[in-house]
Amino acid sequence: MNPNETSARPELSAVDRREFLRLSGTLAAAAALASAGCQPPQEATIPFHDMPESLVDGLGPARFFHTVLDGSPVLVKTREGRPILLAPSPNDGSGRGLTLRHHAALMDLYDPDRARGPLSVRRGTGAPVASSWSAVASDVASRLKAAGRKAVLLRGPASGPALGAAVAALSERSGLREVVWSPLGSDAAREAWTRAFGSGRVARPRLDRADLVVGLGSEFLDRPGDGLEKDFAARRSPDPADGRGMSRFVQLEGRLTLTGANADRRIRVRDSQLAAVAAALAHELVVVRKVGPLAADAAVARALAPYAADVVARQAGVPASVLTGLAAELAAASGRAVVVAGGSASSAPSGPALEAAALLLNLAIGAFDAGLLDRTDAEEPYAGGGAALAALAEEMRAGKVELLLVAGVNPVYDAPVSLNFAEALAKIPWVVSLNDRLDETSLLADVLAPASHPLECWGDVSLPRGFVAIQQPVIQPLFDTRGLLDLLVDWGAAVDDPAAVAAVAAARAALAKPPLPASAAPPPSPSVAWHYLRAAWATRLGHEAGTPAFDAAWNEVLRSGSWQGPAPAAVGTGLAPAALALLAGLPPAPSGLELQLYPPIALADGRAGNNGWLHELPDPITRITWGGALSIAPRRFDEMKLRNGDLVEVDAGHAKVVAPAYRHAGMHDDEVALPLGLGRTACGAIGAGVGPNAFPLRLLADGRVLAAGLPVTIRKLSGNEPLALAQGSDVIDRDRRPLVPVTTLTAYEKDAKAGTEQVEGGPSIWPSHPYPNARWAMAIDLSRCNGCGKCVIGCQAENNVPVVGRHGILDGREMSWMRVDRYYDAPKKDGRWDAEVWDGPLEVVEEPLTLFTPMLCQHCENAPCETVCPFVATMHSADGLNQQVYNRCVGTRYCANNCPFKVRRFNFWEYGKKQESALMRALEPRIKRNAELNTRVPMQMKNNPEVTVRSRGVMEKCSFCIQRIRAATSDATRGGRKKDHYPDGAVVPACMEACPTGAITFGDVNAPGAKVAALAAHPRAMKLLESVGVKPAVSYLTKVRNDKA
Amino acid sequence: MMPTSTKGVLGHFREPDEALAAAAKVRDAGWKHFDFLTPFPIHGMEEAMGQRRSWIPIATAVLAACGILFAQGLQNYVMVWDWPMNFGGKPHASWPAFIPITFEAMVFWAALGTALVAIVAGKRDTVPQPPPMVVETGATVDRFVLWISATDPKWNPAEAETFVRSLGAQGVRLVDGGADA
Amino acid sequence: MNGRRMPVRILSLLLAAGLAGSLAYGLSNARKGYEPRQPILFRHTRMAGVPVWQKDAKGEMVNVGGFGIPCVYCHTMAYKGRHSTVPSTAVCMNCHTSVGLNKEWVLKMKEYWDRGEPIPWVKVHDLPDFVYYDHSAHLNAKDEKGEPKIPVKDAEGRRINPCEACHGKVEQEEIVRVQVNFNMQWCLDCHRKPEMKAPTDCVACHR
Amino acid sequence: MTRHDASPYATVMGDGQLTGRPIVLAGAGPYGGDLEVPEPLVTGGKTWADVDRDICMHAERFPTRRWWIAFAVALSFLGLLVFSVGVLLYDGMGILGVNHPVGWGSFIINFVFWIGIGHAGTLISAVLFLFRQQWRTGINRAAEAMTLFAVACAGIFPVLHLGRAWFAYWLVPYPNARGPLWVNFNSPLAWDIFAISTYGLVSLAFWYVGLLPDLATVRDRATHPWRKKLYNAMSFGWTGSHRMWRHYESAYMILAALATPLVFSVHTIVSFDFATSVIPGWHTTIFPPYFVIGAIFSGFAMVITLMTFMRGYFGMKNYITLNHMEAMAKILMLTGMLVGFAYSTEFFMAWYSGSEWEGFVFRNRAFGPYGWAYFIMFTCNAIVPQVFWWKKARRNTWVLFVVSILVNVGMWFERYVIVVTSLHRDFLPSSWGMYALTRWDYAILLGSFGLFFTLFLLFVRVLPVVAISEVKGVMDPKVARSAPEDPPTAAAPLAAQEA
Repeated sequence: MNPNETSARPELSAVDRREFLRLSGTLAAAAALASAGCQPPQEATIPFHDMPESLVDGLGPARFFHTVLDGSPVLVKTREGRPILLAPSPNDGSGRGLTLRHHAALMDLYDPDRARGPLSVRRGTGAPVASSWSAVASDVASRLKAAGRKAVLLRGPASGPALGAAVAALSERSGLREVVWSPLGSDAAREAWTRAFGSGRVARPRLDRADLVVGLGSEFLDRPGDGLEKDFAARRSPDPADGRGMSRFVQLEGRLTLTGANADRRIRVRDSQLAAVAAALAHELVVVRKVGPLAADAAVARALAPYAADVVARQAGVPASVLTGLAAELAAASGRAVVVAGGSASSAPSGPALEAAALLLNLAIGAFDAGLLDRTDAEEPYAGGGAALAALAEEMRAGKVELLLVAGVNPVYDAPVSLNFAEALAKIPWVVSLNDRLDETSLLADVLAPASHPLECWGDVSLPRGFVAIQQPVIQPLFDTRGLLDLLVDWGAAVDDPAAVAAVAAARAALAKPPLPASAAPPPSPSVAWHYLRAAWATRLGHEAGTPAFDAAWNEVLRSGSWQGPAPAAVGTGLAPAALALLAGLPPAPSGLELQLYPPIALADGRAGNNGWLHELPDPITRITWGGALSIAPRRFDEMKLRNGDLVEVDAGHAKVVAPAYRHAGMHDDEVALPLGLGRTACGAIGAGVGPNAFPLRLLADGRVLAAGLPVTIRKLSGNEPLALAQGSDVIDRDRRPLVPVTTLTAYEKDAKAGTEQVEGGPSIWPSHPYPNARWAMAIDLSRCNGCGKCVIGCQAENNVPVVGRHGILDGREMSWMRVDRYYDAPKKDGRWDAEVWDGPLEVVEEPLTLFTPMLCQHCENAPCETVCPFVATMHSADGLNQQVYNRCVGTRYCANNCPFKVRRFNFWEYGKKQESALMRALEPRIKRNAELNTRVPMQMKNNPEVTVRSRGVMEKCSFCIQRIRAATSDATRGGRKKDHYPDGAVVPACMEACPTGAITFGDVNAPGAKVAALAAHPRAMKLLESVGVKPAVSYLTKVRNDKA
Repeated sequence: MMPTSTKGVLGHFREPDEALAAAAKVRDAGWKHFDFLTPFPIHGMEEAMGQRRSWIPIATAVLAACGILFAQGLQNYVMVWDWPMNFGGKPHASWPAFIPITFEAMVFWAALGTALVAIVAGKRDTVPQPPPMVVETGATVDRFVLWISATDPKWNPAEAETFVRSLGAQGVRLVDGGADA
Repeated sequence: MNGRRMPVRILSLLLAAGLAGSLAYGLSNARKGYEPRQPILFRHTRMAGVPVWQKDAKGEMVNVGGFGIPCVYCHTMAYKGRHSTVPSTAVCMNCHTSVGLNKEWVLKMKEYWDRGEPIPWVKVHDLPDFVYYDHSAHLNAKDEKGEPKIPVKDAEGRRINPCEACHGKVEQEEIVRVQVNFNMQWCLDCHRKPEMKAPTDCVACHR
Repeated sequence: MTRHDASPYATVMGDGQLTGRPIVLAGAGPYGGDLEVPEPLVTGGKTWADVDRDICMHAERFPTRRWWIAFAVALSFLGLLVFSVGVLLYDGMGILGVNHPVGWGSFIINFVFWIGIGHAGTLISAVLFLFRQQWRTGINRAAEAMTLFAVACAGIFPVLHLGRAWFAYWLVPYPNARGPLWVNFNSPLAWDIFAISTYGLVSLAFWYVGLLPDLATVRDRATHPWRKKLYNAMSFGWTGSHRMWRHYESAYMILAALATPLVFSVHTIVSFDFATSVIPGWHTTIFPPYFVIGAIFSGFAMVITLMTFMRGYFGMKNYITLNHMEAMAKILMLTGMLVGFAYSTEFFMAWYSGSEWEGFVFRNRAFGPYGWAYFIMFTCNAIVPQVFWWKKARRNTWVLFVVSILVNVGMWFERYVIVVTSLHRDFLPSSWGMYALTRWDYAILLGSFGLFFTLFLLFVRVLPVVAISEVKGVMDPKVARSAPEDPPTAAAPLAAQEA
């Protein structure tokens, strides 16, 4: 070794004992300190005091109940005695359907802004003061007796036999008069059918039997409560195997509605001209082609004379050839076609004429005889009651009313401005509001006696086809409220109506007795309405109340959801000449612009104005959330050099409204439209002040409330209120972006794979993972999907998805796991569309071809989100699911960026817990609003305990309702069944459950004979973005448009 | 080696070329325990002082290999052996994904290892008795200092001093142990 | 500072760091040994313990051990649902309307019963909220031969209580305490046994 | 006459006399022709002792008023950063501008911006060392320090942009009691952790190894015993012994050899954060070289900014001469043209690939709603540096300063354009959305500059800003040598004996 490089070796004993102890001592102390600090929090586990017998059978914690809400039977899923999800009732025979308000009803039930108990409002002179039920009930009882004829009950249209009987008894005993007011009543149809057949009952169009449906401004998909969307969807499948082939739907309308968007052919006609056009069609059929039984009737010919096709063509701006062509099509399909009206256009001045013309057309093409208009299945549509309300307002002004009971209506908000209802209210000595909160009308009342939410109290409802359903409570009343029936029966007893007196006595007796130990018979409920109902139903069920036979029958009605009564009498056949008179005096169409006021699909009449889910659901057509806009035709919009959100003043003469402008595709150039149900001022913290209130613009003319065909002028104001649009671009150029499989029926019949062409994905260099056992997949049939959005709300309710509010949508922080994309299809063009196709050129949006695509996590097999998550928070499960583990996610958000479908949602804010610090709320006002929308008691009672409520900083997405998949696995384990394959229906995700038309099919694609496997293999099936090579698990079946005239 | 209080002799030069020539002379004269303290490295000084090239590169190669093994070992253990999962349909051992970290670990171990080894080697590989720290050699400013340690087998204080002076060094002085240390 | 002691000091620091790391690893579930005070001193030894017959001072045969009541008598939903449920006071009253009327804790329990209040038990075995454990899936899990995966018989074929696998021998402890560190590692050790064929997908427990 | 005799360096006293062209000595060539001698890298006839005094002066005296003003401004921005981060961690990502679909925003832009700037420092020290570019000695210490501080600034953003930043430690594959649950090594973010930490530590090692001799110099100049003890400990008792220089040289060479590929690999991995995705506009193979050139480009711009700042504010004109600045200007122009070439290549490939997604992304990037950002990026990066074709511009300090600022603005917007335009419009038109920075985004962006300049000013205050030993190595011994101590004795200077 070179002496220059000597090296000395360290002695290991250099570190003495004392130093080693000092070092290790400090480390041990640190570790001990760390462990002591993090003891888990002490939690209580509180059992039952006395477990009710019915809970012991261990069918799983969720309990299901049938009840009825807003006139439609509903299946309610409850956990620990509180409802957490509403779904369509599986065995409902009445043909009713659920609206979006049904699916979102939990937000109304658990609404923190509901009145917590009776209040004496003192007409807004001072702050409302709490009072007690005993004071309120007795006071009203005494005033009832005193007022006699001068007492009026103003209530909404929905009622049932028991409620009707109670009110009848009251009015008979105390002279109380009843006035029914419905802001969305359809009087035109009633008037036309009453004149034609003597009874106001309208027969139900059987869209499932019709080969051709012609809509005259019809909105049966926009108002799904009637249940027609299920029938319509039954005939939209192009596969012959599914029944009698695909129906064809032609719609004539002024505004692009959800119904019109699903039409195979759409003709733009102004609302006021629609009646004339319908009459022209009738003229063409009856007078010119002599089709149908009416051809020989001279009176009909005389009534239709002025509506020759060419005359109306010039007047309405619709080419005569279109009218004659459509008439020819109707003639060819007579006996197999039906004409449907009853949309917003029917609330125009020419509404009754339109309905009469539709009636004539149906008679001409023999729709009644062919059973396409079911004579036995006819219902009386809600009466508008415009005349009755006007009369009441006069009486109130004249001082003839001493006591007014308001139940479930809000005339101060939604009555036409000409009635000036608020001023009339001031003239009544005593006003009692039974609404559920201090809304616009209750603020001007003396006493607010809040009625319970329908899910909290007893009652019954008469349904179509002779069905009657019992409305049973699925939760104890959250606040100090009483059921409407309870109140009426109490007051009935006060005016000693024998049935009411008996019910009250029985209820008081039930309270006195000690609670019985759990036994088979239902314990007597302290609710007066329960006893009254059982007495009323005793006659109906044919057993004596209280006998075991009656109890069994009563329980069976509660279990099955409804009771089948005798079918109502058929509607008459002979056409009375009075209907023809409607066609005579057709009011002239307004020369300039006309306004249509329509009930938006989610909020309808605005009763659910404080419902976060409904405000946040993007309108299926306009995609606007949190507010409404004045829809203007694209051509007029561009001529006025407007931009979305520019403020425009709508002047209808008797009232003015300022609203942001919206470029509404498919709108007739001379028509503008405003949604109703918005602009609530006193509905609660969530919905107050959202959107313009269009109700005052409505006119009252000869007893009917006119909401369409109103002459208006619009004027651009300065300023812009940005629209909270939930969608980036509206137009899609399917040549370059084949993202929606669409084709026509003729193309489909030639080539079953038509419409699914896209750029092929290359081969994968990696071998794919094996999925030997169950593998979950979904198929969505775009022909059946009509874009209603119920799946979106069903998913939000099941998976505790927070509400982000208007600021959330504008900031691009929407949280809904599912969205229904609405595209306008840019037609094929020889030279390709260049860049500005995304701005919606006129030739695309004037006559739009609308496409709907429910978009959710595709659970791709080669998921790009899984490769980029560094924290192992998302990966693929053995059964083909893209797992998202909330407690492992740290929030890099790379997975959301890398998802080609952009379906991942990030919790930018803390939606689960309220943040206390006032300083931070001052720095960021959005935090206060988030808390207002999500974390106020009792809103969180709606949460599903089987799904984690995510904290901030965590990514979330559709999990294919993993909680239901795991529940099915546990059931299989408990049942000892093998878990390698699951039969169809073992797992039904919330979206599939909510979908009214069965467009969504989910299941184990590896199971033998699985429906989803058949659909995925169907030539119509297409998986999106094949060129990106992600291999999604969701396949979309082509939307087929029936172009066979 | 007789115990003497003097530790060695110091002398400095003003230019690097002078220092190079002097180093050759000292090496040829047979001195072993000598060292040159310079403000900056002088090219060719190793041969002039009779030392071999530095062994650091070999250490670097070994460290680089360790880095590669560590990275591949870690990644394959985690992704293939301990808990293989299905990330985006890729095989468990998607080797292209392992390359970046393998390269980074190789650079990490090689670079930091080399720096540590260089410092430790530099500290251990000194002349048996380096000039006492408090002696103001000026080597870090502008002088090229020659230091011959008393531990050298040929050590004779007078002879060493005259030899260094004969090389033309400036400021030549004997450095005693206690006194003016 | 003499250069030789530097490497040794680094060595001892590394050793100490390793010690701290393993300590933290072991203590990662601070739940083990958690023994909260319950509102009523319910002794599983007395209720579910093995009977022990002895002569008392007066020569009568007295059972000083337990009554051998099976777990599912009180924890009814263990085989039926996700939660094994703590019994309602009514279950206690099944016997205590007529038995043990002089015992202090029985009287305390009856106070709750008379006041109509449920007994506020303190949760002992408590997995984090983001873990969705399912008792019935574990207790009903059968392998291909139909034998329950959680052993009900020990090596010699004597019946053992399947609940022991996770909760330990509760009937031999005066006060219920957590005898297993319920961390993910412990669950996975069982799930990963090949013969178990148990899911190791994340959504099996987290959703 | 040999090279050293009539030293031309003695005559060049300052920037004014520097021409940027070598000095021509007529007839001094080996065969009687002209001899071209490169202009001195240190002007002002400095000796080695002068070098020590000039450079260590800032570390030894109480800081000047100018320094305090600069430090106060930097500290205030740092305070803004700390406050904004406090609000961010309390309230959550909601206060920033990121949304669906643009999940990444200003934080990732800042991260790539700062890590890009960081790369030039190491590159200057490593690549120019390997290329024997001696002019690097004036600027390499400050540039490496800039690297460390830029990496420090870059390092905070990957943690801050996490939704639950307090679980960031899960990214390190440490043994745990969850199975154990490790890390997904398919993800580029997992590579990032290794890349950024390796890059930070290797740059630190490279910088510290270079600093050892200078710390010894400062120690020897120190008067206060504690200061002497501190700097002695920091320099591991560096004596300048050539046995130590031997290993030092070898280690420095190896570190330079490793740092060069490290620079390229780290920014390649940072570009993999985008390139391994399926997003059109990100998923292109040009990203690694494109990002590395961008990094060198923005790094040199920041070095020029700092050097003009150092020359003027700290009087380092003699050590960082105009020739240094001109050399950097040339590199800036070269990389500027390369970046411009990369932009045009991207457009060509978008057209050539025929893929609808790519074609749309680039048309939308240039003419869509974020066209303004693309315009700023293109002009600042590709057009502004072309001013350096003129020598007057390359040697004008103000032009250099303004161009370097514009280039860094351009590079920030390049990352803005890359991140935002590809996310805001991709496959499904329904999920398109817009992105804008909020006040907290701006606060934290400015705050990161505060952090950078605070660290840099502290570095200037505490440590020698120019590599003293390396500068001495490139000075002409004839000019720089120390005064003779002994009177010229009989032993004439060596040269005489030789002859």
